[in-house]
Amino acid sequence: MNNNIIRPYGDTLNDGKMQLSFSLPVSADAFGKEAARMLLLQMGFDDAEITGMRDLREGFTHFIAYAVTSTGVDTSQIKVKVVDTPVMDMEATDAYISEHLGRSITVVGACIESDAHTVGIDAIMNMKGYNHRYGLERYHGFNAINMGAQVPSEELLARARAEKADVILVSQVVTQKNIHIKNLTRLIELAEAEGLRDKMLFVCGGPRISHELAIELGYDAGFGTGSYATDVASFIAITMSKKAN
Amino acid sequence: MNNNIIRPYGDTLNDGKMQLSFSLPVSADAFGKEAARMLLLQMGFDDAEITGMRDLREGFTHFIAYAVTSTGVDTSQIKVKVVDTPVMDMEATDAYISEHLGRSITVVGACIESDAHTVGIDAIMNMKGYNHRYGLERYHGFNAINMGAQVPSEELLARARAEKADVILVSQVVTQKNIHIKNLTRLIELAEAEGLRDKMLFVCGGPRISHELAIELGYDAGFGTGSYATDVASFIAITMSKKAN
Amino acid sequence: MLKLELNQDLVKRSRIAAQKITGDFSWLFDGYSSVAIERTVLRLMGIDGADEGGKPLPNIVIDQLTEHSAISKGAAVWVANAMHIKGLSAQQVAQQVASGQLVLSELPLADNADILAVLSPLTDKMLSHIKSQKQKREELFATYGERRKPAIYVIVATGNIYEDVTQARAAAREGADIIAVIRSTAQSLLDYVPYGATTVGFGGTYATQENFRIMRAALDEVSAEEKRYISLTNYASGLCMPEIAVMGAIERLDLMLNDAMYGILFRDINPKRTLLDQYFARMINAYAGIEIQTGEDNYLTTSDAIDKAYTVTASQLINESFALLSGIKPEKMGLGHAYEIDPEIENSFVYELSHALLTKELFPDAPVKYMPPTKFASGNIFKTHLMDAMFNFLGQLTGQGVQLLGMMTEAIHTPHLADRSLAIENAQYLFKAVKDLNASLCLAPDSFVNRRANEVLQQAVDFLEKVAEEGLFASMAKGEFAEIKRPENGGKGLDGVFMCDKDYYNPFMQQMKQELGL
Amino acid sequence: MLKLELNQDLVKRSRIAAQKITGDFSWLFDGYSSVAIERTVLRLMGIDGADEGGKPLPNIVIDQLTEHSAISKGAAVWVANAMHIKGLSAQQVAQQVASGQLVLSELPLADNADILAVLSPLTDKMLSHIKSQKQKREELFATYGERRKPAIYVIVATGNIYEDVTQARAAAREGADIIAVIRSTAQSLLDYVPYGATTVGFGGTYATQENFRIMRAALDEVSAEEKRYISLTNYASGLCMPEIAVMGAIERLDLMLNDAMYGILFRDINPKRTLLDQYFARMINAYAGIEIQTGEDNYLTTSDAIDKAYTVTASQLINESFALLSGIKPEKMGLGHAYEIDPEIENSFVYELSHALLTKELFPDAPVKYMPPTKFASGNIFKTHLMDAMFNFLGQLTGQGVQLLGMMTEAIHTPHLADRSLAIENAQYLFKAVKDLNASLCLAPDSFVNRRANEVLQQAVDFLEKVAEEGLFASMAKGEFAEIKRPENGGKGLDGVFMCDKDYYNPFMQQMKQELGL
Ligand code: B12
Ligand code: B12
Ligand SMILES: Cc1ncc(COP(=O)(O)O)c(C=O)c1O
Ligand SMILES: Cc1ncc(COP(=O)(O)O)c(C=O)c1O
Repeated sequence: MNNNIIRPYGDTLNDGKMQLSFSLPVSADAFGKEAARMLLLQMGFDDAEITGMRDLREGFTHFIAYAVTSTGVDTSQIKVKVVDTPVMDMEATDAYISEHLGRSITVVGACIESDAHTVGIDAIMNMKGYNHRYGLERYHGFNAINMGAQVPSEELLARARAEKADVILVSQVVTQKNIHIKNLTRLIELAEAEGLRDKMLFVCGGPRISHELAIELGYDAGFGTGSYATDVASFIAITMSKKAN
Repeated sequence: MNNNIIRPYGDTLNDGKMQLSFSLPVSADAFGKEAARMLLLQMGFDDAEITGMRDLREGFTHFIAYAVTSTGVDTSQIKVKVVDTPVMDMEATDAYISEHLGRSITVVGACIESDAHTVGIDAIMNMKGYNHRYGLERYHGFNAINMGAQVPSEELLARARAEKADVILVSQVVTQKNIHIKNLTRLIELAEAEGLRDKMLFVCGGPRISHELAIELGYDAGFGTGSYATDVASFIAITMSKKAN
Repeated sequence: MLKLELNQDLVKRSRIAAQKITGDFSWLFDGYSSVAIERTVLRLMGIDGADEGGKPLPNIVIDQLTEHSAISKGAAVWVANAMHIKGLSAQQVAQQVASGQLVLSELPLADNADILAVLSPLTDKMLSHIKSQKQKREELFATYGERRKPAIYVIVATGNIYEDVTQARAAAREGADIIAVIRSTAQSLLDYVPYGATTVGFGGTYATQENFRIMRAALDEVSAEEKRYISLTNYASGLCMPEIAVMGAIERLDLMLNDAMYGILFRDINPKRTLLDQYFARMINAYAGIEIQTGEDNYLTTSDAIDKAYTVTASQLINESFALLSGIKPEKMGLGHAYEIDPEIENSFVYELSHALLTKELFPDAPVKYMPPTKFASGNIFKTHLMDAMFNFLGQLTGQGVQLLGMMTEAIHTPHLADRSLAIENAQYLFKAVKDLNASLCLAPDSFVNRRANEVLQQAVDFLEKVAEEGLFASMAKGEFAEIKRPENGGKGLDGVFMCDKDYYNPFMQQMKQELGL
Repeated sequence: MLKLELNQDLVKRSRIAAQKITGDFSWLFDGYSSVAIERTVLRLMGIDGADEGGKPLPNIVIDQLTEHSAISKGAAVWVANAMHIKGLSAQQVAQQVASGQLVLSELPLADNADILAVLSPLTDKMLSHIKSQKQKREELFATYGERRKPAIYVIVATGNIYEDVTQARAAAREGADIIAVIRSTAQSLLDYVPYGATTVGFGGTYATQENFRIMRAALDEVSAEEKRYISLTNYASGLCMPEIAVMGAIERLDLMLNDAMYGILFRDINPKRTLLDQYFARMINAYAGIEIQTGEDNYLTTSDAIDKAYTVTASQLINESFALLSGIKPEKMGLGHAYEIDPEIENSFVYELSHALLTKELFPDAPVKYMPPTKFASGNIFKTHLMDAMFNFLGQLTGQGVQLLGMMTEAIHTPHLADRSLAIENAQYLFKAVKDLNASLCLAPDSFVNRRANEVLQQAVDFLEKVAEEGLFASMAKGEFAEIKRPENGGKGLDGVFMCDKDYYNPFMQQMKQELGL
């Protein structure tokens, strides 16, 4: 057996135990329970046990189950795309910028389109920051312009152009029906059409954004849950310096 | 599309949404998260989102995820084996027995082998019963002998033979490492060896027992969570009468 | 019984300050109207529908009057005038305006008496429909029994009204008392009410009259089957506050999210527009017997729930005072409060007990609208489920009016069917487990809970007295509310506010005021 | 502060009745011994190991003495005699017995003084080892700080001691204070202690000295890294009560599940055997500074937690009284109580608050062992998680000593790694959230909580007084405990009880009694 293959763990290594819950349009009885069990077996689970069954009414039933998967993941095959610039604190980043760039970096940020969840981008940009890390506004090395909520992509790009921005920061929190993907894609396409894409760094963030997804969508970086201004500022400072030199 | 195919339901019919949680022997970081996501993708899920990640220490991490399955179940293919005798109340069962059999039925019950969980079988057999349904001891039509906990299979069969029992009731609650399967199988094999199998009804029960499993193991019926004496008594009365006639 | 000893002097001062703040606005309420108010009047007269491009007839009519600088007499007069002259129904008049056949202000104005003769029966007709809806609701509650307390309130938010119906019916059967149909993102900012049924919305369906009707019918059916009256709620908020209120009154919604200042602070809608609109919207709610619910939770989703606890209290007092001016009785004021304390701090439950008791005791008759943890909900559904349990515990213990159930997937997606069901199970278990706990308890002398409540009240009073002195608009302009600056003449929708002519006439407002004793 | 007003007269009567019940047994404690006690003596003398068939040397030696009707002098005398005569160590003597080379009772008995000269240093050696383990524990607590209250207690139950170690280490790092290694089904009924490490058990690993050692070493490592002393516990219960107690004392276990009546009622072990064994087992625990934990939860897993609440109180009082006779201090008496109330009944939490306060106040110094909901745990893990939260809430609110965390998968399987982690998260959140809630509260005058506690106490007193009058054995024979009849001479293990000769000698019991001041 390949030593790198790992499987879920309940109480014995690689026992494959997983917990599931889901609803089906079936009745809450032996028939429904069997349907739920069959579904799990068809999905490839072994030893599927329906431990809970709750009548949701209107023809639906909720099932709680434990089952065993024989699928394993080969850890040697996992490639994670992560922002791999080292993280510096505010003072270090400011020092780095003045040393390597010798000028301040202009950043324009917004929650685009219908999204009004500003807490995330504020956490990165606003003076007061988040969890004891100040935001970009407090850095000497940054000129931070936060356009706030529900900014149309066109307006964001126009402002970035006007301010001669070095970086654009976009936040997307609402993800229902993958609206964040649509919005982020549209912004990049507009930027390309306007010839702005290569003049600036494009950085996005939000609870369902990963660096990997960001790269896929054509951004330079993506920041998810639990990111801090320090992460973003370090990334920008280092990436800009590399580009400049 | 086959109208009988159903899939899990989140908030749109057949959207395939499922909730999962599981642990992996990986670190609680971007690498571990990606391993968890890959596992789900390899299992055939789409849109796998790791929403929660908890460091379990000692090299393990717990993941909470939502994902989409495209597997569907064809409800027209589902066959449930259920005890299908109608359920009568105590008075009706007693009347039925005296009418159709004209004698009382002797039942010997026990929690076999290492299992000491008597509450389940007591619920079925003891005078006071369970949830406002009296147990078999209170029926006129039954002569109920409850041998209690941790009864070796041999002793149960010996007693059944001695009492000229019509029915054997077995309870199995502990299921770790499938010990219930082993115990139930052994009992039936002993009964066959002793030529008792066809002289009596063999009925088993417990929270992880289904009628289907019971049949598979060679029993006449199986009763799971939430069974009552009324279910068991009706099944026995009707099945015995049919056999007798 | 758990009972705070609130400093009664502070309680008095808080109310005096709030009254001073809201009492300052008779110049606005008596001298101004808005396009939203006029569209509301048209709807009350029976105008509904939209043109082919989807533009609602009420908007078309009001836009014409605005264009012709005729709006300051009020839309009722012009439409009644046209009806009188042309012998048409209000709807027909609107259709002719829409088709370009008719310019209202070009018709000669008839005698006052003739116009009144048209308006009077129209007013009676619609107001008696609204009254009959109110009566129907009261009858149904009388037949099926009162709402439980706290009532179980859950949201549906699929973005498709028909899918919403499935989810709402299931929830009602499982024990929900109130169904809130979440509306599509940022409807607040639309200066019209969309027309028809919604099947594709983001994070919700639009508040439209058709959606209201579809859901009301579904819930009436379930009510009859379950022998429990299932209430329906939506948002009368944003640039169409009174219009949506009227749609709700017509379709027998039972509660309405309706905050006096939400639009200003959280949607950057012009302050004058907002206050004016809320004045009439609330009058409609009062008249229709609809319970309003205010949005104090919004202060805590962005700010710290302990540091800024007083902003909730202050807002509640202002909301109460504005509501009284519109004729809303305390029993219909669902003032807002939210359980948004960081679960990582020590004694989070104890702080929240204090805050919840404060709200309850400052507003003993209000069916307080108690909001669940959202900010600290995380992708760990098991933990979130526990936080929701603590919230349900406190809702029952402190006797809140309406419990907006938290969902364990709050940080992940709008609720799936099973999420909502588990939330109901959570509430039902907790409500039952601690049912009469309050009766066995009292507060220890000089308890932290009591001290904390008085501290928050003191901060609220200090804040309100400062605002009372400066004036509400000035304070908002300085950013003293929710840390956002909102100048009196900034924000969206100011151009929809106009000063009324001496002969401005709004028959509905007049009649309602009279009946409400205002 | 939440404080009951218990009827002090009832409190006094309850203790008098319990003392009468347990005081009746000096004939047994002073005049009898058992094979388990004698095997314990051998272990204390340093005998360990098993023959090739797995039969432990202590059993082999005692069986030989029993066979030769020599046991009534006590095993110590015979083994010391052989050591003296043959110049062997105790272990060598046992090995010779095992190999059939030596029949102890065939050797001529040496002078008392010679035998004492052998036993005295042996006694000192082992008792000072046990004392040094006690001291080490005390030092570690002094260095790392006291255990939190309630302490976080979790079980590991994989059936494989090495897998248990992984799970225990993880739990300790996440915040567990006490690790309980659940033992394989029905070890109670084995009249010997298995030897060596367990890798295949059902529902747990055997309580063996090797398993104790492996786990203690693992936890000592984690303790040092986490700078928190992680306690270890197992079961000193069943037919080997004192033997396991001694193994625990030697390997520095910190708590032991050890109930005076569990074996009789729930395992059908002979009453005399059980009481006798528990007397010595507890003396060892007392001497080793090990906290005992009693099994009152067992009354509620089968009977109704409200109707039979008094059986818990009665058992606690009897357990306390027996423990005092063995020299256990109240601070080391983890009397048991369990949250087993049906979640479907109204005010389940309020009832439980009352019961939990009753336990706490009747035994203010006891580190009460508080058991989670198990009976009403179901395959719905989300609901079970909530019930566990209510349990954790009450544990903190009423200041219980040890919180045996409930697992959301209680009704499904022995805990998976993540189940345990979520249970710890649950407890940590609740403990923090309601940390100082108690200080803010008091009981309302004439509260239900207070009335209910006194009602339970009254029922317990009535019951105990009846038992005191009838005698404990007579009551058990009549089925008055746990609704099961247990005749004095019925049950397993009676043949292992014997009357002592006048010259019976147990050097360890004598020395411990002296040091414990008994
Ligand atoms: C607070 C909140 C609100 C507030 C927002 C206030 C404000 N000014 O932001 C209010 C009440 C207004 C609101 C309204 C709505 N909300 Co809301 N809201 C939330 C809530 C509770 C918390 C979000 C939050 O502030 N998180 C804290 C911040 C710090 O975390 P974050 O956003 O992830 O940001 C971090 C990272 O992601 C990253 N990051 C984020 N952005 C960026 C950008 C860059 C450039 C970088 C580098 C990093 C970065 O760094 C941040 C710091 O670590 C969530 C539920 C939850 N608990 O998550 C729902 C939630 C996000 N809301 C939701 C919805 C549906 C709505 C509404 C549409 C509901 C409605 N129909 O009315 C409305 C409309 C809002 C709109 N138009 O977008 C849904 C979204 C569902 C989905 N997945 O699509 C959620 C998940 C709730 C739910 N379960 O239904 N909401
Ligand atoms: C009560 C209980 C005990 C009590 C048992 C008291 C007694 N006299 O029965 C005590 C404390 C002694 C106990 C001990 C142990 N228990 Co236990 N116990 C439970 C508990 C909490 C409840 C079981 C119960 O009574 N259910 C209520 C009854 C009414 O339901 P039921 O058994 O399903 O019976 C119904 C149906 O199944 C059916 N039925 C059952 N039997 C039969 C038979 C027939 C013929 C028919 C027709 C129907 C029928 O009808 C009944 C009525 O509807 C469960 C956890 C849980 N909440 O389920 C753990 C549980 C069963 N125990 C468990 C374990 C591991 C043990 C121990 C081994 C632990 C240990 N190492 O010490 C010991 C050893 C016991 C042994 N030798 O078997 C595990 C089993 C894990 C597994 N799946 O393998 C569980 C699931 C807990 C856990 N999560 O670890 N336990
Ligand atoms: C008072 C009030 N109105 C309206 C809304 C939401 O509607 P919109 O997104 O249209 O502003 C909220 C949401 O929190 C609210 O609290
Ligand atoms: C006091 C006591 N001893 C022992 C046990 C379990 O061990 P066994 O299965 O060996 O009786 C329990 C279980 O509940 C108990 O409470």
